[in-house]
Amino acid sequence: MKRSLISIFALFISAVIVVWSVPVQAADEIKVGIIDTYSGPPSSYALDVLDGFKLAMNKINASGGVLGKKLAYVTRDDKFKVDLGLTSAKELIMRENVNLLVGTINSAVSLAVSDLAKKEKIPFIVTYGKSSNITGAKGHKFVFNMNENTEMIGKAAAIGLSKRPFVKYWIAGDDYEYGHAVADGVWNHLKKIKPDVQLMGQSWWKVGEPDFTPYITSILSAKPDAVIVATGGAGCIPFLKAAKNTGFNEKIPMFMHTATELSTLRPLGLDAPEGVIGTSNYYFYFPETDANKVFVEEFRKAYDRYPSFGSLIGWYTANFIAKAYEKAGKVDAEKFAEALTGLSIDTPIGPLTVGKFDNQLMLPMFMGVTKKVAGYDFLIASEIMTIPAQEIVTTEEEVKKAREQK
Amino acid sequence: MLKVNDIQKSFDRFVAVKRANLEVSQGEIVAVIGPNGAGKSTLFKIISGHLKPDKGTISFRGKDITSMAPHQICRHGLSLSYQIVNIFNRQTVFENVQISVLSRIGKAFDFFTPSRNVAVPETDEILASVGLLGVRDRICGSLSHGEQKVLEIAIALGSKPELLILDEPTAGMSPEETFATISLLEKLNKEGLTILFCEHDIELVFSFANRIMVMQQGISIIQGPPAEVRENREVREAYIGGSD
Amino acid sequence: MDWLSTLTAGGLVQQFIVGLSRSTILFIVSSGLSLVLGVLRIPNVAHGSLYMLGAFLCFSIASLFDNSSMGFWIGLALAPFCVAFVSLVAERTLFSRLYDREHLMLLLFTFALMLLCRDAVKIIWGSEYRSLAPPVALQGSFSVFGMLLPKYNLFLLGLGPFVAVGLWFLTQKTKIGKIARAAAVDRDMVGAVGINVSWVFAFVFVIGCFLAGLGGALVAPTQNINQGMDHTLIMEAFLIVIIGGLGNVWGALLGALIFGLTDSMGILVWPQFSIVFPYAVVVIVLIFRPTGLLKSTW
Amino acid sequence: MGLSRASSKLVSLSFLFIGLLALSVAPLFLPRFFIYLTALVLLTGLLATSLNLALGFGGMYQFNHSVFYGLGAYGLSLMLIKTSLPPLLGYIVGPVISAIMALIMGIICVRLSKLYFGMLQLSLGSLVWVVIYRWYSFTGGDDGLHGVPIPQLFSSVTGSYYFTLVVTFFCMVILYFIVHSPFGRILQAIRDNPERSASVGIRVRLQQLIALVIAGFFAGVAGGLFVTVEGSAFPDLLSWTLSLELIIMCLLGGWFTFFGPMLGAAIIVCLRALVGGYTEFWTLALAIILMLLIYFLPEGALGFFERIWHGKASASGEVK
Repeated sequence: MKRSLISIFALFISAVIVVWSVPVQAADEIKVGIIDTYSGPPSSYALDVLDGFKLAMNKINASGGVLGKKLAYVTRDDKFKVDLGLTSAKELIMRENVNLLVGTINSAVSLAVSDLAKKEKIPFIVTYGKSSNITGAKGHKFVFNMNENTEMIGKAAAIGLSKRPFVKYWIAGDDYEYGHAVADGVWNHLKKIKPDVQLMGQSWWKVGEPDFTPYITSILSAKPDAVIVATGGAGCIPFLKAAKNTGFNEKIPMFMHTATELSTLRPLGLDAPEGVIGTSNYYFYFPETDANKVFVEEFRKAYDRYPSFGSLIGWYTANFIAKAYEKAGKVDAEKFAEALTGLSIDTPIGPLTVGKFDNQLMLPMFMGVTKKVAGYDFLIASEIMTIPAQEIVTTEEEVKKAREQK
Repeated sequence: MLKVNDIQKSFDRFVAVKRANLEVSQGEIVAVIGPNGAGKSTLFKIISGHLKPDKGTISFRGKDITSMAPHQICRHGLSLSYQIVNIFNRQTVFENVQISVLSRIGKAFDFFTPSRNVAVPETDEILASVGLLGVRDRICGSLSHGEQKVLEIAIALGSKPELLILDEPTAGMSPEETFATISLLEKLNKEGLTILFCEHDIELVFSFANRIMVMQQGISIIQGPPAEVRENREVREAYIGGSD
Repeated sequence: MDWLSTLTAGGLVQQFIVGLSRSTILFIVSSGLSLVLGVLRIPNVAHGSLYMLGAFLCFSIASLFDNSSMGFWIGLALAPFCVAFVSLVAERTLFSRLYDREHLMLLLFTFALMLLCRDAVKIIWGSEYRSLAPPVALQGSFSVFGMLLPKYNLFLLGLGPFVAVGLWFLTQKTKIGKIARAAAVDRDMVGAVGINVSWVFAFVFVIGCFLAGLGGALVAPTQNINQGMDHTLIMEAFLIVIIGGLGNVWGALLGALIFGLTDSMGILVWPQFSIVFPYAVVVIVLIFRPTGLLKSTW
Repeated sequence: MGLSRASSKLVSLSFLFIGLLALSVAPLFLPRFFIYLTALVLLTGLLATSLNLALGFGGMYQFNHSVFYGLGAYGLSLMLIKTSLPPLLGYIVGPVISAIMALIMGIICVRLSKLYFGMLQLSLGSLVWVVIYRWYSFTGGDDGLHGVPIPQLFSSVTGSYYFTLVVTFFCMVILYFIVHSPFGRILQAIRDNPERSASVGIRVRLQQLIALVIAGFFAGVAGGLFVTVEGSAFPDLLSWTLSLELIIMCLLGGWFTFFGPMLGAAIIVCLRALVGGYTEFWTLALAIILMLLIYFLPEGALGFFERIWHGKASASGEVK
């Protein structure tokens, strides 16, 4: 026992000494702590966000920075794990003394860090977490969402689908919060707009399901008019691939939220199925405005690839941060949060405003259909229909109701 | 005291014990002999509950113990010492015996007394009686083979049995160790312990046992005092005079 | 409960066939795992990583040939051998010294290998999803009596029996198979009669890993190839081996059939809770047959 | 011999005392992040120690220990969120739920040996995980429960640290007594030789079952502490990869020693928090550590030190 205690001590104390070195804090810096998943499959999304952020940050710093200070960032990898995300967030706040937190593609991490941000009074800007609870039921003064949320997806998809002739639907999706939230959102709103729709049945598979063939064949034997597929980022690609392999997309039309996004279609190359209906908040080829062309040009010059929606999120997140600090007039968490609420900036997809009641960014949605087009080695969206932000954002009453239910 | 009736046991197609009968009375020293593969070890494992017989019954002091689990049989006062050394390798000699004592005195679910203070005199007494007190605090993996065999017996004694079953207690021992072990067993028998054992060393068996049972190919062919067994023609042919 | 009315005989058959083709893959992979478990006594957690490696290698080889159909066939043929070679190196350098360790140690050691493989894959192929198209001849589906039967799944289904017969031949008819089976029962005995057990073990290990690589290469066109592949598969493969009986190759076949079919039938009958089925089956089997359905070599 | 034993005991006790003293004044000197990290180390250490009761001392392949950890965390969180019962009751309710689950799973698993035991436990644990993961209305599904209303007193970093320190200390004392009690000795006997244990009258299955329940209970306590420190409970807490990490902690520290798992937890948690956030190749580091360990230090770090110490003792006094 004696020896064991001594050795525990020796090791623990030496470990503490080794890691003692507190990072040096430059005084003329605004430090952004970015927590995201930089390993495993979701990392491609996280890296898009980071590249967009860097692009905008470099530009801001080149033109004099914010309030005379430079923007800087540090990243931490949460490995898609809540506990690691929380530890990293605490480390960033307590040890790195960051001014604000940005990040996380994982909604569970977003919610956990949001709770911490509330306690520590540090602004937290969610970049890729899509749960509507982040700014809805669990929203608070210091949390902001720069991404579309499941409620918005539901409303947008319902509006788009109601214009199509389908009546009998089947719902299939990833068996987790995001999948169910999207499915419920689409279905409830669709039912409201077009009361004669019928739900024939549902299939739910576990997250990371490797083989979708049995699910697809079982849906095929039910013969619905259309299928609403509610898969999250990781599930989209294999599902689309299975749909192509089995010829599913030729038999039954299907809607999938991110199906037309670049991050989904690029890895599939020309193996992606055609004719899939999808919504997205951004295409590098749409809207065909000058601002978008400039952004795509700059992004391609810096990283030699097309920007995805993630890249745009990163880009405007950095711009929002800069603008909010300027509006606040000083580097102060409370003032920053107040300034960011209701703030508007110009972006490649037009002016965007952070919601006044819930701190949710009001984003328009584009619905398109996948198609092979000469000149690209992946599929792109065609027949694009714009659903304006006003029609899909959460209303003040809805936010109030969600928060009261807590 | 112990009554074994028509026990049968087979593994897959191989019949290890075909028809075994055995009776042991209080205070006796009974030996089971027979050539290799006669089914002696299997019989002992059936009696101690480690194997379930296909057929037959075993009763111990009037109680049917045929379908009991090993630990229940042990609690009825029947203890087995193994042929191949089967001890708690990672523990000290003292702890090996203490485990058995703790289990007997019902301390298995005592969570808060430091175990080095429990059952010390009883354990030391057993160690002293078998002559292992000198190596009390050694990790038993480091003992000699003979010492480990004695420790086997000591562990069995820890549960204070009325009937001690020994599977080849002197196998692999030097002559001196064998002699010491036999005198230890004789001493224990004088103190009232009934002993059932099997052994290869025929001379030893005939000089030491009160009664002998002979097994051949899974069948108990005769049971009786040494002289009677020695006279038996069947035994002579099959075992003593014949094979080996 | 509208969906019940949509259940048709055709749908059932279709689902059954798809389930069987999935069982084929599970069988190929878990029989390899079972072989290694039975003969070498290594609970090889890294088996899933070799499966993943097989898929990635098949992808890379195919992309050397511009993702043509020929490229896929070459990849399918070569990838398992590459995996087998990697495993041979691993066996000779890493495992051969650890055979007499406790199972838990071996399990943890292979877990470390699994982590290592995952990072190696990340370094070599990056963390993006990879995708490989099936050869043109096997794309799409057959329509038979209104059933939609994916061609690739039928191809897998046709392949299963060959692998099973091949394994049967290898373990029952060849000399090395017989030695391996004897070694599974009593290692020392085989060593005592003058056979170099070490090389027999190496051979069995390599065969097992070859099967993992083959499974990986075969699934490459049906799913996305990514770093998470090993994780899901290894759990399923272990459960299959456990319900089949540790080390029993035929148990792996039985287990794979049960697992694959309950999975696909569960999806048809009770889609909302299909996630629970396989685990529930394993629990039920183990409650009633604690050491698996068939005789274990342990 | 007696004298040196007494003095060695004195030395250990004084070390323990100094250690406790250092830990209890640490918040005065250490930056906040390290206080938080130490709390995390302590509770993970308690969790690993509870696992080691089943794994190292009981010899049972407890492959899904984190299930009990997660249940303890969820038990406490749900009680705090959904009911208005006194909060401290939750610290009993959580562990009791874990212990009950350990009992149920134990009854099913305990008759199997080694790898079968581990695998059955893994599948049963997966079922529990699925229920937690899917039951959105009650457990919050895969998003988990966040912003658990921890009593004011322990909700700050320092408050939760002291609470963790006190609870961990008492639990470790209890576990120490259990391991060194007759119960613990017999448990170790079963680990070393179950057959022989049965033949000296030990009820092997019952003994193992009780050990599993105790281990489950203390894992639940650790789960409650986690919620106190982090304010969240989520399905990751029940995942089998966490369970494997716990086994690595036990192995790293040495699973035949009492304090080994605590040391292993300290090393892994610190490495994970400080290296894991920076590099994406943290698992690579873990893998290499694990492989080296298995090759060169199969008894773990503490086991190695103790063997050296033992070796010296036997060289001077006794025959090897």
